[in-house]
Amino acid sequence: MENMENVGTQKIHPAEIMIKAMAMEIASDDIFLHGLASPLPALAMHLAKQTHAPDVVYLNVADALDPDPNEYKLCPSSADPRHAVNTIAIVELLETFDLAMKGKQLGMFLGGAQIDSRANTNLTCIGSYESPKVKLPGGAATAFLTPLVKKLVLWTTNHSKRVFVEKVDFITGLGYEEGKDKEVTVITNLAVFKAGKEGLILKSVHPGVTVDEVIENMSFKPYVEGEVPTTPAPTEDELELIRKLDLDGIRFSEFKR
Amino acid sequence: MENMENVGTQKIHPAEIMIKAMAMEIASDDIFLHGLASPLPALAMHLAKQTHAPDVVYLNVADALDPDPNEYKLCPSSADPRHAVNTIAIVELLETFDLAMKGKQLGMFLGGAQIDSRANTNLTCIGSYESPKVKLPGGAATAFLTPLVKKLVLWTTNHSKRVFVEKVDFITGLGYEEGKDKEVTVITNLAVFKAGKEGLILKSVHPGVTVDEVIENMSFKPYVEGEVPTTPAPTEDELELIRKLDLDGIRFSEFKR
Amino acid sequence: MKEKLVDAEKAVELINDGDSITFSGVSMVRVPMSFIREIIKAGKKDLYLIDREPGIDFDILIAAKAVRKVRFAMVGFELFGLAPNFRKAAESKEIEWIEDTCGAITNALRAGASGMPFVVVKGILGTDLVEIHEKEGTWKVIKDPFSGEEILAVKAVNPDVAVIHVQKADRYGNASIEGSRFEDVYKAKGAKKLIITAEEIVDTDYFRKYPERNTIPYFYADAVIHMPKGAYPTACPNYYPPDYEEIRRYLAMCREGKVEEYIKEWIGGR
Amino acid sequence: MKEKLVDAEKAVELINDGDSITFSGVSMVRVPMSFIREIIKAGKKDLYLIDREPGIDFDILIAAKAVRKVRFAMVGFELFGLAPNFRKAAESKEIEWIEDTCGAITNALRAGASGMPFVVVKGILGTDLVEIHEKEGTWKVIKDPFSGEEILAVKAVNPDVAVIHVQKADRYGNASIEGSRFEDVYKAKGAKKLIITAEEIVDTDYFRKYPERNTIPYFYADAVIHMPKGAYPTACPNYYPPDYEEIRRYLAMCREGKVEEYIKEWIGGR
Repeated sequence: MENMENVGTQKIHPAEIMIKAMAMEIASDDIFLHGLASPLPALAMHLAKQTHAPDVVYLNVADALDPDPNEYKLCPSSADPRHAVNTIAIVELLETFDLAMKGKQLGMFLGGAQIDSRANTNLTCIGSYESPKVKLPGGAATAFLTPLVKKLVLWTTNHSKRVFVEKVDFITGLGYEEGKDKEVTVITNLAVFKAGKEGLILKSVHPGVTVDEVIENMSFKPYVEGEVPTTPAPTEDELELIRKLDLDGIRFSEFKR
Repeated sequence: MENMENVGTQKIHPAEIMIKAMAMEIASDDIFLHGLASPLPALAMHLAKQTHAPDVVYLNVADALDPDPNEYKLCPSSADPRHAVNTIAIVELLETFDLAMKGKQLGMFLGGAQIDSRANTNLTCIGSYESPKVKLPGGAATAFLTPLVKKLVLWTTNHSKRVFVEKVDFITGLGYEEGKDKEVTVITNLAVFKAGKEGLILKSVHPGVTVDEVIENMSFKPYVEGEVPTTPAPTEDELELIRKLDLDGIRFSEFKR
Repeated sequence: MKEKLVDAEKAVELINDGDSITFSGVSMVRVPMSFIREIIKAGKKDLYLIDREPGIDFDILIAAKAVRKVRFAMVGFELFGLAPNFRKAAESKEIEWIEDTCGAITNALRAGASGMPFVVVKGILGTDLVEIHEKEGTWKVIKDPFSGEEILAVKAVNPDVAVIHVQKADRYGNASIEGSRFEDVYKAKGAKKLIITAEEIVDTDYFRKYPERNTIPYFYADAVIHMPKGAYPTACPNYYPPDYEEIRRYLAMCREGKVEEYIKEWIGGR
Repeated sequence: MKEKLVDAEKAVELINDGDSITFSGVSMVRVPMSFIREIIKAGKKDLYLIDREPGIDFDILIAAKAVRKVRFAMVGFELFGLAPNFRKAAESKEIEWIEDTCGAITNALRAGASGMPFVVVKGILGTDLVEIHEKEGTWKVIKDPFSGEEILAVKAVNPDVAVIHVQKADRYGNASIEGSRFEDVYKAKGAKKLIITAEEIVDTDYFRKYPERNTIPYFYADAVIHMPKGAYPTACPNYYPPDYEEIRRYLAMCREGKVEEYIKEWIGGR
């Protein structure tokens, strides 16, 4: 599953395809937040801000507004104080939540241990809540933010039948909600989807990945229409940016487990 | 009505008697707040803190915790930034209100344009709310704090039938509330009262003031039992403290109008 | 970050006739007086002013006939006396007014900043203000769903515009309030539009060096105006104290029936 | 101001078996680890731990059998994996647990700091957490008394004890959190008892010079303890980063079934 692409002389890792895909969800007028355990979103936010979305408001779980990309060093904990380097302001997570409650143009990256065809997510438990087979870490901000954000970007580095299930064991987070000003994107190590009335709509497959491979690794059928484009890979300059922010290669951690 | 007392070689003004009486309501375990237009309470809080109540938490409408008495200079506006001199912390008024809601040992000084026998106060309007004869400045924190504080100290520099009325035109603030952990004191330019089941209980008359004089200037009868003591005057040291904090004599302003 | 630095004439266009507005500061401290002068100059009308403990700002805007309604916990000049133009307009019903109490209006502004539709507040029950606000639709006595006890629900306040005077801001809207903050941070974050006036325009590096001093981050601001002495004659902590003599002069002229003359001079000159 | 500086053995007596406790920090940042060691040393039992996004603090206290119940929005070690002792105890029902969500638990703590009995929060409706908390009595779906819309009421959380690690404090309890504050200020102000642990004890003049840095004024504190490296192996901003190797070592020993050995060594040494 680890498809390495060549751009110029450099190999491209699926992590980097995902980072680019995440960055493309960010517009300059957005406010974006990333939480704990979020190396890919953190890099995507930096990438977007340094390329097509210079005015995006960058907020993170280290309570830092717009950390300095020239001094930033991606660390294993997303709350690491080094993620607040040269920040312009301390913005408590609660203040970001207040922005969500006020209906501001907030975007959020969230993971999902299980994701269903409506892009509902489960981060609470495998099995029942009362007697779980696996007690997962918990949904963090998922239950609160998923109904409030304008852009919800779900991601998983484990595109599989175990993650893409017919019905989540527990609804920790809400995905697609009809009639709501909320765009739901799902980005995996194989593909990019949008959530809609039809279910998960396959928007692109990563370089070297087939549509069949994407579908075979899901417990439900995504909606596929016509020719599915290839997810754009980062350019050489973009790769350089990503690598400078993450000299230790922490972006690959989620792929090693 | 301006009774000047001699202590040593210095004349004592009713303002100073009132400051001393106010200070005596403050205990070391209290948290005390003063609001706008409160020169006498401000001086009383300093006096208490420098004498019998060194640990009282001093909060004011300049959002300052424990301003430095050695640098303090009483100014016409109680929110003057000079009332925050060398403060230990900025404490927003809302934070003091939070302390009140949490049921902390908070004390507050409040004025009253009208005060009745239960120590209910009116700061809203003379006449009806809809068509007031006089629109008063408004109760400020009165409605919110009077039911919450543990010590309510009301003051007026105009002990008169106009202030002490049978029934206030508008209940801006609650005075005595049976069964509540709340001590209500009324300090005037003539006397000191406590509010109780019986109504206003005359506790002391200021030096040179007679009990008759106190009663004649009220529209209702206070409760008087036995010999009424004289309100203690500040000592020479206390006067010195007061004068150092208020070199411009702002404590007399309310008496001049 | 987007450029937000504009001149006052441009920023005042953000205000529409009929808007609800709140200003920074209390009484004679950090009130955005220079911007209020611009509001009067621009001939804004029918404003609904909302604040905890205002003074000259409310009074002079009322005198300038810019005001339809006021909401406040107290309006006055402390030891200098009542607010003459407010009082006259209220008693003669030239303006509408609703009296509030500090603990309710400040919590309503804080709730507004949090995006909460309402907030519950202790105290107040038993006073005559409850009936006034239940009629107005701003408060409601409800039952605590957990304890069953009666408590006051206060509807959040999100003014159309907040005008906040600060000591330091950058051209993008990062703003630092030094010393007493009152409810100004909540006002700024809860208002639909935010106008920052600042004693000094500093480089953004100032905030990178002292991020804790950034009390209102840039993304809240719609306009930043460089207004040295922008709170005068009220105080700006660390910059200047209130000019009590000027405030007394205003009051004296009001009492002599010369408030229009005062305003004319104030709008014209400096 | 009263002297509050005590040693850890004295301060830990403020905690009773069965108490609800919240700690400062999130994940691997500014968690009061040195004080947590004291809690384990003192053999405290049946604690009810409440936090937004805890990690090693919850996990090690659970391993040490000090815990009866936990409430959290997420417990884990981020990229290093699940919290092994929490997971085992939760799945085997050795402890009770209730999952929360960041926006509810942080607002519950903020409401606790404000003295409000409850607070209303948007979002959340439609998720399966609602039923869990309605059963627990911590949340309730109510009608907004003004708009009539459904909204979630969240009961305030006022823990029995908050233990907050800060960079600087004076002996009276004035405390300065530098950098990210998370919900620590609300935790401190809402808890029934407050224990401050500090990297440095500074003179009160520090706060007189920088009053804005006083994030938790003295009157909230019940005890102050000088604990340099008091957050280790988690980070303390401006002082030290997380020691990721030490945290991995903890996890490795847990996975090898040697957590008791780790705790023994930790309690004994330093």
